[in-house]
Amino acid sequence: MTEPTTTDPKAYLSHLELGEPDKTFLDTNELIINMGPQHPATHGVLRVILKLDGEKVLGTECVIGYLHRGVEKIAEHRTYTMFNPYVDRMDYVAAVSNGLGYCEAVEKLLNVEAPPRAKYIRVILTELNRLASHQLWLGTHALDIGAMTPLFYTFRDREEILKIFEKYCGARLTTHAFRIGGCLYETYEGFEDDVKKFLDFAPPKIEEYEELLTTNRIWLDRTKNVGTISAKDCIALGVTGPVLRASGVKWDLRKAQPYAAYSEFDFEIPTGTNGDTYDRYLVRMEEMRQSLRIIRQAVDRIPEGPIMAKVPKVMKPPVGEIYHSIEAPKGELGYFIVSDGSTQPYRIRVRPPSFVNLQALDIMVRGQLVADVIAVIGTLDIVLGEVDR
Amino acid sequence: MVSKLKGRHGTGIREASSYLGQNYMVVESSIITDVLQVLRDQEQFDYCVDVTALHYPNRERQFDVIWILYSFPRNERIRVKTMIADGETLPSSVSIWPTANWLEREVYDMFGIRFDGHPDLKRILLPDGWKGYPLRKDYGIIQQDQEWVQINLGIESGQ
Amino acid sequence: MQPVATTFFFYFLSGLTVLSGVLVITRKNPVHSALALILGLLAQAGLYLMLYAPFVAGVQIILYAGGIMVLFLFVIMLVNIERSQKEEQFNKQWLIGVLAAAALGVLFVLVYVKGKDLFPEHIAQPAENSNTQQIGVMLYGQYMFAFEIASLLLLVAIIGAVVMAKKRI
Amino acid sequence: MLDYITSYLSSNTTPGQAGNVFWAFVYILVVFGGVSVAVMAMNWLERKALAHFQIRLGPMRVGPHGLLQPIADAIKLFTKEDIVPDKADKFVFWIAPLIILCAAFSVYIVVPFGPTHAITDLNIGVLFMLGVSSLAVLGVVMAGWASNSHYPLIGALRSSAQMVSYEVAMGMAVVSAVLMTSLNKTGTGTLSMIGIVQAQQQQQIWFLFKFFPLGFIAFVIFAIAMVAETNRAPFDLPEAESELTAGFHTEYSGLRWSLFMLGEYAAMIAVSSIAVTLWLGGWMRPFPNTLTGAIWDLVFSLFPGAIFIALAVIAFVGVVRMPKHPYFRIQTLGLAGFGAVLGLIGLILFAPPVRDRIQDIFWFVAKVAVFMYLYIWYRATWPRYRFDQLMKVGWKVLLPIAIGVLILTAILGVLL
Repeated sequence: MTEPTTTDPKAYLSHLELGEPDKTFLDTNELIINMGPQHPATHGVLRVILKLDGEKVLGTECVIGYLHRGVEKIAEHRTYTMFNPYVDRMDYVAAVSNGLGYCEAVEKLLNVEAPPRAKYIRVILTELNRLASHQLWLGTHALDIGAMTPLFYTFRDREEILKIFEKYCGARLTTHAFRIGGCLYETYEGFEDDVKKFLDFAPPKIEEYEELLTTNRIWLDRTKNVGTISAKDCIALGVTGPVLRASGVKWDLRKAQPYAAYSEFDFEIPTGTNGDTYDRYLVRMEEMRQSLRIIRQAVDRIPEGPIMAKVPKVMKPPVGEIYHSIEAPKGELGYFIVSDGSTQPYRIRVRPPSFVNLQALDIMVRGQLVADVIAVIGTLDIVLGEVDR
Repeated sequence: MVSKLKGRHGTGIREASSYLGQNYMVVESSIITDVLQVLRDQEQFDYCVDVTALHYPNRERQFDVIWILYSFPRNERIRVKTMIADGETLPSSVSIWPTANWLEREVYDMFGIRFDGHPDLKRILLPDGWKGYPLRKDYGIIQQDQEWVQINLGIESGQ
Repeated sequence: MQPVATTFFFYFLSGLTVLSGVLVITRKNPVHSALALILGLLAQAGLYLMLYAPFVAGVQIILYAGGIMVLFLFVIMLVNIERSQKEEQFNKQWLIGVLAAAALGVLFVLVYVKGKDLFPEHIAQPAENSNTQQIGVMLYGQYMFAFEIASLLLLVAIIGAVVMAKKRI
Repeated sequence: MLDYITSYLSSNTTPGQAGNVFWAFVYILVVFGGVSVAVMAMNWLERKALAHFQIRLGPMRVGPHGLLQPIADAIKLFTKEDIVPDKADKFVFWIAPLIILCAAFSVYIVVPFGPTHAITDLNIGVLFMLGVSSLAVLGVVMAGWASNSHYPLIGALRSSAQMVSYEVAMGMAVVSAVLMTSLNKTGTGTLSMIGIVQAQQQQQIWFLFKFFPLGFIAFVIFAIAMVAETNRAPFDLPEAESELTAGFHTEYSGLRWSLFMLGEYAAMIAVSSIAVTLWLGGWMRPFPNTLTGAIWDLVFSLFPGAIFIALAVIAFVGVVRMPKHPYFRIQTLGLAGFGAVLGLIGLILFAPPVRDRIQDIFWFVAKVAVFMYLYIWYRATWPRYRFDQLMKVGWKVLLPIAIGVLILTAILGVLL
């Protein structure tokens, strides 16, 4: 095991099987540069070592772990309820869906079923969170490629969603809104009409983003067939979420293995055709609209009733193990929980979508130009809190 | 599907049952790669969701290595588990699913289980010079690689 | 329009050109010598202006200072020059250098003294219509053929450059 | 001495041509002073307009509606420490911004604000302008080289390659405009800027509309090339934050950096004033021949005064809407004073003698202002071109079209 304590990138790139470039008449030597970890365009603390031939990227190596907080180790020393807030800190942009995944996994372990009203509230909040996550993605992605204005539009609209979260559970980003067995807080009395007001407010705003970017000549140049990845590669590399759907695979956990009342709503799964940055952009824009559709159905048909199932104060799930995954905005987010009958889980393994999607960066970027690396990192929509855990 | 596998490998398949509706298989570590290969080719488990490990310190074969697989055509999940002792190595499954590359690197980083045949087995999350494997049960929660912290960060101790 | 203070400008500009010529040779850092060369070229453009040849002055600025010198600087920057800076500037043959300079000096003096009729007596007068028209007429009229040959040569040079630089055409 | 000065007042040529050094110097002071003020105003306008594009307010704190923001920036930049990287090439590091500034400002010698209002009227005006704007590339290259660190060097190489390649397209477009100055086979074309505008006056048509599609296409090519020439908006790759930190002026700080900014804005104003001269009929008022007659002249002459009065009214509306809180008292006073000054200027501009003289300069400046707004608009909407796309547009799209337009203009010029 090599011990390259130096930050010299060449030591890292030993494994990249890059053939010596054919000895050409003008022998331009390769350039190896570090992009990151403090780089304006890497979403968080990601260091990418690029091996360049002039402008073209020959190979990349991602050095991660700068944000590693050892969440899985901590999980082994916390009870199930105490670990709940940690889950929000992983993918801090889509904290609500993290919480949903974890609570449902433990509920499966305890063989407890959340009451229907709690399920509906969970669906509404998760879809709102998906919309907020996609909006943040669009703002920062457009900024990386140079378009400054969408950032302000998307953040203005995201503010509305965060206001609803704040009214509901006091926190805007890492909400810790759900508990094992259902939701802790009953919806505040103006909840339905707030959401309804948002549902009328949002669609024209999404049209605005489309107006700004979809037919923008330079946006097309910068995203059309950049970072293309085929469906076969996606599946082989375990890439999930909008990136997989943009490559043409019509697969969404909300439809394939429905959880938390998703089976009761009808919505389509947008897919792209040739899996390039533009298709991923279109897929995510369409997903925003589908989320709105789900929220509308959920708000109209939200049932009355209790919001918390009967769950023992001190949870001692039976010995056994469970794997439960949900469709987070970035892809398939899975929890593999092993319990040994005590109040503290024996092992919690989190399967983060960003971590696995980032692996595809190398394939998508090879042969592209340096400027495209930024665009591809943006379109992968990775959040380093989730990659490093 | 399990009977077909049992026919091929006889005693290799220790146990195949399901818990809470999720079926899993425990397989002898020596034949793990062909089982995975069969699962991927014949049984269309083309998507390797996750590779992870468990540490039971007081068992003679301490580590459980678990592959969580999913098949798109059959919309079905399965977990394949194998038990190995400390210091034993496992053949890497990167050739079957490229996604296992980073997942196995993380298992190595956290548990110290080596996968031979892995293209680039080195730490992925922890800094390279780090000694010790955190997710092992005997690795205390506040314990830290003091020496690495002193050299690289130049501070007395992390806490 | 009667020119203003031509003598002052003339000596100033020619002095500048000579000075920058010397600088080009003596500077250790090639970038500095390139800049000195640019300064010299601009001073020459000023001299052309004084000879009522604005077109040539303009072209001098665009082509020389703006185009070629930029490429000089490109080349100097891309080729790492640490090696060349360490070498000893003068390689002990200054004696031959001085002799050559003296011989050249003598030649100039002879030309100036002997060939009086070479130089026109009167100070250059401004042409009737603007100088650019004359050049245009001359270039596309009398010397049309030479102009075409020159452009062909340039074309060949461009294609050669492209072939050399591009690895895979 | 005195008659030397007054003698010029009667003559109707530019001071440079009249060989009158004193008035030329006065003109230089006026123009360069004007440009610097314009740069300050442009700085404020850009930040406010960009902000309002992006549904935010822009600088509001320094002075009423951020009006004192440019001054505050200037003071900050002057007082900021001026760091020079240690192994940097001191001399080249010091001279690079100066070259860019000289290149940007010396274009104004040729820019005609009015039939006699230009510092001088070189008969190779356009050629001089092209030559000087190509000098700016040197400044950029030297700045990148002098800060001897990795990213500025790449940024400098990239931006100079971009400027050089767009200069070619720009030159072609300009030549096709110059071709239009000569009437059919009789008149001889001219390179001098004032000559070009006078040609447009004689032919009673802006070159934008001459030989209809050609003039317009040449204008569009020039407009695109000019944006690329000043490294702005969609072509601002060299200072693309996401890839290379900040292009060639990364290592500069304090006063030196402000020189770069001054140079960039001055170059923007210079290049757009060239576009106005060549295609939009320099100081001619719009619709010179269709809306002729005394009443129309009167109406158009009122424009400058009307605009200043309108600004004054806006300022007073701002004053009225200012919150009543004591903290805002100074700001309301400031804004009221500013509004009063604008109103005063507006009234002066209505006075007949001033009105006629200001007419040419106003129309020229108004057209340049339109271009400035375009620059800001581009910056708000367009994402950034990738470097190879940028070069592709430069060489493969703009240049062929420019040459095509040139040939067609030549043919039409001969035939018509």
